[in-house]
Amino acid sequence: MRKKVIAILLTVTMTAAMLAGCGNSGSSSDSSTEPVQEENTEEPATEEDSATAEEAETAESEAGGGEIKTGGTLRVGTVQSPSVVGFTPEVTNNSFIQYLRCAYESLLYYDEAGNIVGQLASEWEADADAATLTFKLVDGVNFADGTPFNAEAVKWNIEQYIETGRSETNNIDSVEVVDDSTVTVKLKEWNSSSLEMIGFFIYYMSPTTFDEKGIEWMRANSCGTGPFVVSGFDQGVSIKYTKNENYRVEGQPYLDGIDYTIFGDSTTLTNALKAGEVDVLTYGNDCDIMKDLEGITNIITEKNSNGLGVESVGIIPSSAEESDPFYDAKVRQALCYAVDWDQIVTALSYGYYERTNQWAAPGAATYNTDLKGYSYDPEKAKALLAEAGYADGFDTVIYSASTGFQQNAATAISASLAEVGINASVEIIDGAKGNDMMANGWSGLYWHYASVGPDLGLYMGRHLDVNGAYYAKGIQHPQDCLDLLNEIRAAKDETTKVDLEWQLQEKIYDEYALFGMPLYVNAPVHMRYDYVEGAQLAKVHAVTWSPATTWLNK
Amino acid sequence: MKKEKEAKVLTPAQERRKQFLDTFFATIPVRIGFGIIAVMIVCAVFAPLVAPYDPYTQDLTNMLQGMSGAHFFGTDALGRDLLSRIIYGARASLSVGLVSTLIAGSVGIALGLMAGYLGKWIDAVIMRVMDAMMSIPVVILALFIGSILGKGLGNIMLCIGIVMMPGYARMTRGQVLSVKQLDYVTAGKISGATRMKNAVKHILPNCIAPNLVLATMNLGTAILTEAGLSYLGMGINPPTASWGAMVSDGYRYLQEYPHIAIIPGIFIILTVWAFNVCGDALRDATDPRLRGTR
Amino acid sequence: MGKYVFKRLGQSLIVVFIVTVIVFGLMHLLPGDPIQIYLGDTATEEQIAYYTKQFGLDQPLPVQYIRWIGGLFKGEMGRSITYSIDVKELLLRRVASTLSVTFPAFVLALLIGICLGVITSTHRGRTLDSLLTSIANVGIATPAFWIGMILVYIFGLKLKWLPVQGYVPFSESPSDYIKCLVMPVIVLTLGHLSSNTRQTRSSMLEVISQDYIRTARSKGLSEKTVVYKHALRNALIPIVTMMGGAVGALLGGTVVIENLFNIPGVGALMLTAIINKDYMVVQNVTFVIAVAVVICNLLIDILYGYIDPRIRVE
Amino acid sequence: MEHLIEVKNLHTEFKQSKGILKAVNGVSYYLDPGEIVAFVGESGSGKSVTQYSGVQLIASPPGKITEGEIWFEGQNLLSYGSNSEELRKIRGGKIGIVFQEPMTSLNPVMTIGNQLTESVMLHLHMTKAQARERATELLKKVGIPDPESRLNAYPHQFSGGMRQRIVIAMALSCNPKLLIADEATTALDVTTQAQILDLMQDIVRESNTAMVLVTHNLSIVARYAQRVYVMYAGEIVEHGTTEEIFKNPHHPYTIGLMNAVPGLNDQKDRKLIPITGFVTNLVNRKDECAFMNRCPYATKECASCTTPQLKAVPGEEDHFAACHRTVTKETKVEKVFDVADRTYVAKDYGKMAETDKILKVEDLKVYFPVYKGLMRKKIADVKAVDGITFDIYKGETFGLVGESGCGKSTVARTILRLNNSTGGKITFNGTDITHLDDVKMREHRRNMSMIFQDPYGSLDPRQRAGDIVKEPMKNFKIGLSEEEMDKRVDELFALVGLDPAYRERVPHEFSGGQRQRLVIARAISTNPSFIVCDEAISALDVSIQAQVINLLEELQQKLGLTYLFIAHDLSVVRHISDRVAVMYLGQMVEFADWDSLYSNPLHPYTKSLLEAVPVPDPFTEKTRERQIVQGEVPSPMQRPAGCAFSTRCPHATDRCRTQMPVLKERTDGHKVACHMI
Repeated sequence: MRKKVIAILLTVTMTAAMLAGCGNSGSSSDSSTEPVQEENTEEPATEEDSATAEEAETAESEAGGGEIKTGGTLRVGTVQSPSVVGFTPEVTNNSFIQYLRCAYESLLYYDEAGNIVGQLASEWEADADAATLTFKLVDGVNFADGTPFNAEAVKWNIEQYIETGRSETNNIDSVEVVDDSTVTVKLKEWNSSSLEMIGFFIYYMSPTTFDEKGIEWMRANSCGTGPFVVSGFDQGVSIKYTKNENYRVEGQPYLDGIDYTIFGDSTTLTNALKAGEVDVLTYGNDCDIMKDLEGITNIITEKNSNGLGVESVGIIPSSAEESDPFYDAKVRQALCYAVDWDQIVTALSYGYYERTNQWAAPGAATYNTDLKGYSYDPEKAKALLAEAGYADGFDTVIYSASTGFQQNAATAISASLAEVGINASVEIIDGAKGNDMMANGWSGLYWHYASVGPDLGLYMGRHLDVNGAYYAKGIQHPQDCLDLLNEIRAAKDETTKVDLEWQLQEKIYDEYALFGMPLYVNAPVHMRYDYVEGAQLAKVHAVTWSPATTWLNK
Repeated sequence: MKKEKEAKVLTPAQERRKQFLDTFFATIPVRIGFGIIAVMIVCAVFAPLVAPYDPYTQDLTNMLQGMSGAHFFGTDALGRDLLSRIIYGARASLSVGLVSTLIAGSVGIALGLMAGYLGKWIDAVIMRVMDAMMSIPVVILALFIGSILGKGLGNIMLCIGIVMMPGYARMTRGQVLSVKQLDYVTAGKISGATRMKNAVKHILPNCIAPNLVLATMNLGTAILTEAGLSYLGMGINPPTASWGAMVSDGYRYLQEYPHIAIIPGIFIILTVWAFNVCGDALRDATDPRLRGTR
Repeated sequence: MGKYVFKRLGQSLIVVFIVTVIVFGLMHLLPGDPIQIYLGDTATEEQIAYYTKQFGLDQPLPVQYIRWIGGLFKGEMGRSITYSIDVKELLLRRVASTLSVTFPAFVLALLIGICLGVITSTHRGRTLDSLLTSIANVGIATPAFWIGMILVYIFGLKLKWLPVQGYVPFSESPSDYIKCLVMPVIVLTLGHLSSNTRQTRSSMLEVISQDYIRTARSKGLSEKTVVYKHALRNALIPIVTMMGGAVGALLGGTVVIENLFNIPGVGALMLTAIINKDYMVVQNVTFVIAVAVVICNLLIDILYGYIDPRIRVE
Repeated sequence: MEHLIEVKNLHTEFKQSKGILKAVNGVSYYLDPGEIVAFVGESGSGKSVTQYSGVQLIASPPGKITEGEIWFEGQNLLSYGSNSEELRKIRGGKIGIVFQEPMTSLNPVMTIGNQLTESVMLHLHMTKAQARERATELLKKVGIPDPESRLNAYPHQFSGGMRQRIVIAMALSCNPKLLIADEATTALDVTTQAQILDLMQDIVRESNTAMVLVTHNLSIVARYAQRVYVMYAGEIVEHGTTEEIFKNPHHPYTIGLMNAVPGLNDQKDRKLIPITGFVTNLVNRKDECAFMNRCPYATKECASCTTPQLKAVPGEEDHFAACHRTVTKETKVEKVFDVADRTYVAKDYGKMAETDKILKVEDLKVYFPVYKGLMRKKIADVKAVDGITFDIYKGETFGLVGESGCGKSTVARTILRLNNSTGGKITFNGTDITHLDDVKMREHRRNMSMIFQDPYGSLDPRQRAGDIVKEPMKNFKIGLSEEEMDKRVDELFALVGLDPAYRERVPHEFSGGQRQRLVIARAISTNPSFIVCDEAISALDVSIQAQVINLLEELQQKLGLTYLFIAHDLSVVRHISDRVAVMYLGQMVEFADWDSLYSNPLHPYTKSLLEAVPVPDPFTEKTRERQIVQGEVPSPMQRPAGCAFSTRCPHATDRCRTQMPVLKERTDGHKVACHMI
């Protein structure tokens, strides 16, 4: 069971790393236009925009049926084990945002449709030419220690992020306080996703408490503007929150407290949920958990629908070294023909995983519908192998985490590859080895995690660039693909950008099969009992929920 | 069992063997136990012939099937036949048990002999090292060594072997110390045997019996330790079938498909119980004091 | 008696020293660099160098060893890499839950084991003896996690009598504390109960065949007095020595139990530390467990010396 | 007149894997109050099982009392269950038992006070205080010095003799009517044995308790018993008063026993006539005379009849024998077992030259250091052997006698270089072997070998008999080829009276006597000139002992061997040795040829030893005036200052207590270490 945990940690850290990295501008110049969704960034968001965000939340919960009951403690079970809960700059892994949002809040947030709305900032203005971002703060907001949340505090917090070298803030040149409730951020160079990075991924601590109590205390406690305050943190065991009395919204949070229990073993976690010992289970995006909970009517699975924080998972061959059989594109294509991918994915995930044959997820704008893809054709695979000089096959390895699905899929894939002469032995690895291979390359087949998100060009860059952070050292970097990528980055308007992204995907998948065979879309999934209302798990963003509006209807 | 043998005179050696076997097979549990071990060995050695299906072929169409005519014990999460996997699992478990016991036995007995026979500071050093190894709990030491050597059948065998070594060393040392006092060892010295010959010819043969008993018991404990390691994720790499791995994989499906986890567990219990019972019987059969007073 | 205790104390110290050497040696054979693992893939060269230096892992091995031993004497155990707090504090938090599983299991396994052992030895050969002995044999052969799974399935999920997992400190709510520990203690006790029974039975049989038992019977004492007063008191001596071995086995057993029942104990800590290659935690936790076992064995030997007058009275 | 206890037709059987062992086969006997009756027989004769069946102390699963009645004070004991209230009142309350092995008869973890008061409180319903008082009184009665303080002591703080006294006190604690002493003194030294037996005789006579003496030693029977039951193979073969039995034995087995036992008062050249063969297997035994296969008087009729019953001996009331024929000592022997007659040629030591000496031991010292305290500094030396000087001539049998702890075995092991000597010189065949290293010593080992006491421990259980005897030849590579060696092994088997067909057997398939013959065969396989016999015959039954003694003597004459014969049984040493030395606490106190030592002992210790040893003749025993030496052998750690025997010697003067006497020669060759003479 222990290995189950490593696997989940592995997949989730991948997700988080992707997201965290998305704001990180690669070395290449970054003149891409704003991402598609932010149409309305030009005119200043009015006061009522941010207000609507709050009302939307409360309205939606009312509709949840019956009059809101306050009080009680929400019991949440999860496998994510943070080492720091309070000192926000050090919370790098995005799967820990679920903890941050209990005690802290960000300037901007999203609505259900995925559009950016205000939270601590009532208005914001992004000036591409001057490469500045100006935020108008909501007034009358205090930290948990009673001190006011003002521009000074925002400036101090952003500087903390810069100091710890966080990727989200390395594009910031300087931060100025215009007046008590207005802050302007000067960027080094304009990058459309910087707004999202600063607005969503920075969480604000109370400077006074930090100066008073110091960093050691702050790591294990919290003092923010969020609905709750950390009351007890036993790393690897439990995190306990209690109500923040002077929360800015009257009457909220409805709950008295939240008890996070950290599980070492995912089957024990699902058992705990089934036995009613936990009310909510976060990051259950493992088909085995979903299968386990199948048929239990009063447990509802929440999944993200607007594509934010979703990733696609596939099998990527190593193609960097000459000596590696997969160096030859024909062999990589043979790999794609040799296996009946549909059957494996649908069977082993009990139908929970949605198939995809390219980087983007189905339904997203960048999803190239007329991509040829590969059908199951072992004869063609053998022919391609013979052409490439591997008539009698070769030996290789499939590295896999130990989750039920990945381990079974790896075993199934190796069985089908054997029919075409590729004998691939399965080797189970732990999280540490996975990180190491992703960063420094590997030889053989390994699982490929690609963050889909809105801006495909930006995320694919993380892999395609010669010194990209993920998988770059394990694969080739064909020049024509790199040229296309730069065009995408420089594309002025949306339609040309999407068209270029389609061409890139055709070249990478149909022609080079550079990223091997993508298999399924893996979106973070959270489970809750029906009596847990207003939690909005993964509604707005795959990794967030709304602790303030959660209440227990029992 | 008791065919009427005509009273032909047996040679002394046959007589002794018959007497040994009578004492060994005296009670019913031992016969059952011996039967189980025999069956397991047959499964392990002739797995390909005995198993109805190939344990590794996956049939994704009928995954997680219950017990049925085609698949006696049903199928697992990848549609592989559980009965065949259990038969091949016997091969993995018995080989782990056997090889690790051989490793532990040979090194352990050698150390015990040296400690017992050469005595004084060699004895103190060896025994203290053995005490130290014994004070680190078996599971933790196995995890440690397992993560150094890495997973895989060979490494698991070596790892369990190292962990069980102190038991043999201690047992042999005690035995050597008591045998060393006996007159036939002094007689050996008087009739001209050198120290080495005395040790090998007189002392060692008389220390083997209790070690044999410990070895039989250890075959059982080795299988249990391997199962434990598989459960903790340190066991044998898939797709090799090992009972421990099958139980820990089956835990997730315990509610709807309990057979996947429960049946391999039962096989572990049967085999380990068989080894323990035979170990007890062996001790009674080789213990001269109890001979004949069943 | 004094000489005996002193000799045993000396031996224990040497054993502890050898344990430190074994643990330290094994530690540095573990593959993978923990710092690189902790910082993750985005770490730059300087960051890795900085942390390596901070944890003192760049020093030559003997220096690291001496600094570790030095630290031990002063009670510091260094900082955990993944948990970013002192190992000692981490351990203190986890010891309570491990003890609340192992101690009751140790006592239960011992008491029930001795009773069953005495019963089976006094009814040697009769049905009760063969029945209980075969149960004991099956008990030893059962893998702890297998029986644990089944108990969780039956009592946790199906009947919902007992919580499926978790550990609630006694201070918070005694009833939950007990409810959480029922199943883990049962599973841990079962394994050792059987080995205790077998050992008590064989040591009782050994004692009953001695001459002084025949003398006791010749004095006209009732069979009960002969067995419980004369035989059991002599049989206790080998049973006490057997208890030493049980301590190590129990602490080992917790690794499996705590993982299955999600109890935040020393065993679970040990397992995560080994997987994450957290040098400091693995090194110090193994050392603490080994020292605990050595101390228990020492106490048990002294108790053994106390019970046996042949040692107590020179 | 109502007997104290009457046993009628008692049958006790033991279920074994091969069949039913009839340990007691229809035994009837009676006892009157205040009477001392002896049950004599060799091991396996069922003499102990008979007594234990009375109080049902038999282990129930294998053993079972199938038939018979035991009337005791008007109640049949067999009608009660073994754990029943009534029988438990009798066991310990009315019948007390003293067992053979003092070292293991007391519970090691309970104080002797508790073990004593336990039965007193149970049977005499005394309070704890009264019981402790009674216990102190009992201990004083059995001769334990300052009993009050010793009540809280543990068994391991007492010597063997003291522990046996405690067991006796325990047995007598509830004023039993009957005391059973099962081989009570076999494990003790000669002087302690005499003290214990006299003690029991006085107590029994004083309290009018009946006593059963179960023993294999005819001399003890002669000295203490009034009536005798002789048992063989689970049956009583002869029963009568001690005088009648010794004067006119009527059963061949009794006669055979008498002939086989050496006595202090018999002639030197008296021939020990052993009872050849071995006890028949008692499992599934047939209904016939069990002694037939070993009986020199057996005739064809004996084979056809059933088991002989006890019938009265004509002319002597209540003297019964179970034999189809009326046989006496004078009756002609039917089968003569080829036992060569024995002539004794006294050795004339005057003429012996220096070269005839095979072994010279000069001032041999063996000290074992004793460490104490933290720094393990040496505080004292245990002087196991403290300055021994003697020579052994070729072809001689040199007897070495002394009680346990006197150092006789240490001398033997040091001569064979099995442990190192602290001082002195050992010359063997003219070369000084005191400090030879192992390799050089090995050449000399060819000419010396050893016979051990315990036949079961001296043979490697895993080796076949043939290989055991062959091993010395192989080790010393005496240049014989494989076939020659096998031929030699057959020769040796025949020489020691073993059937060569037994070569393939394993030691545990031989009886005690056969195993000792195998040990002898191994000892002489490289025809050494010097053999050390360390208590070689003391673990054997009397009849088998005689066989081994005769064998040793034959081999000595045939092969010209020299023996160093070590034993604590003075009569056997007298029979076999030419010269005898007596040792006490590591020193040689007296040394002379056998005749002058036994007929004219000079040293007080030798005198008290000879007086303590009973003689297998009731008449001489009655007339002998003897004085039992008091006290125990002091522990070697606290050696008395002057003469070691001064603490116990009746004639000890101040000079004895301060100055160590030196071995001085009195009459020719008779040396003694004592100031008084």
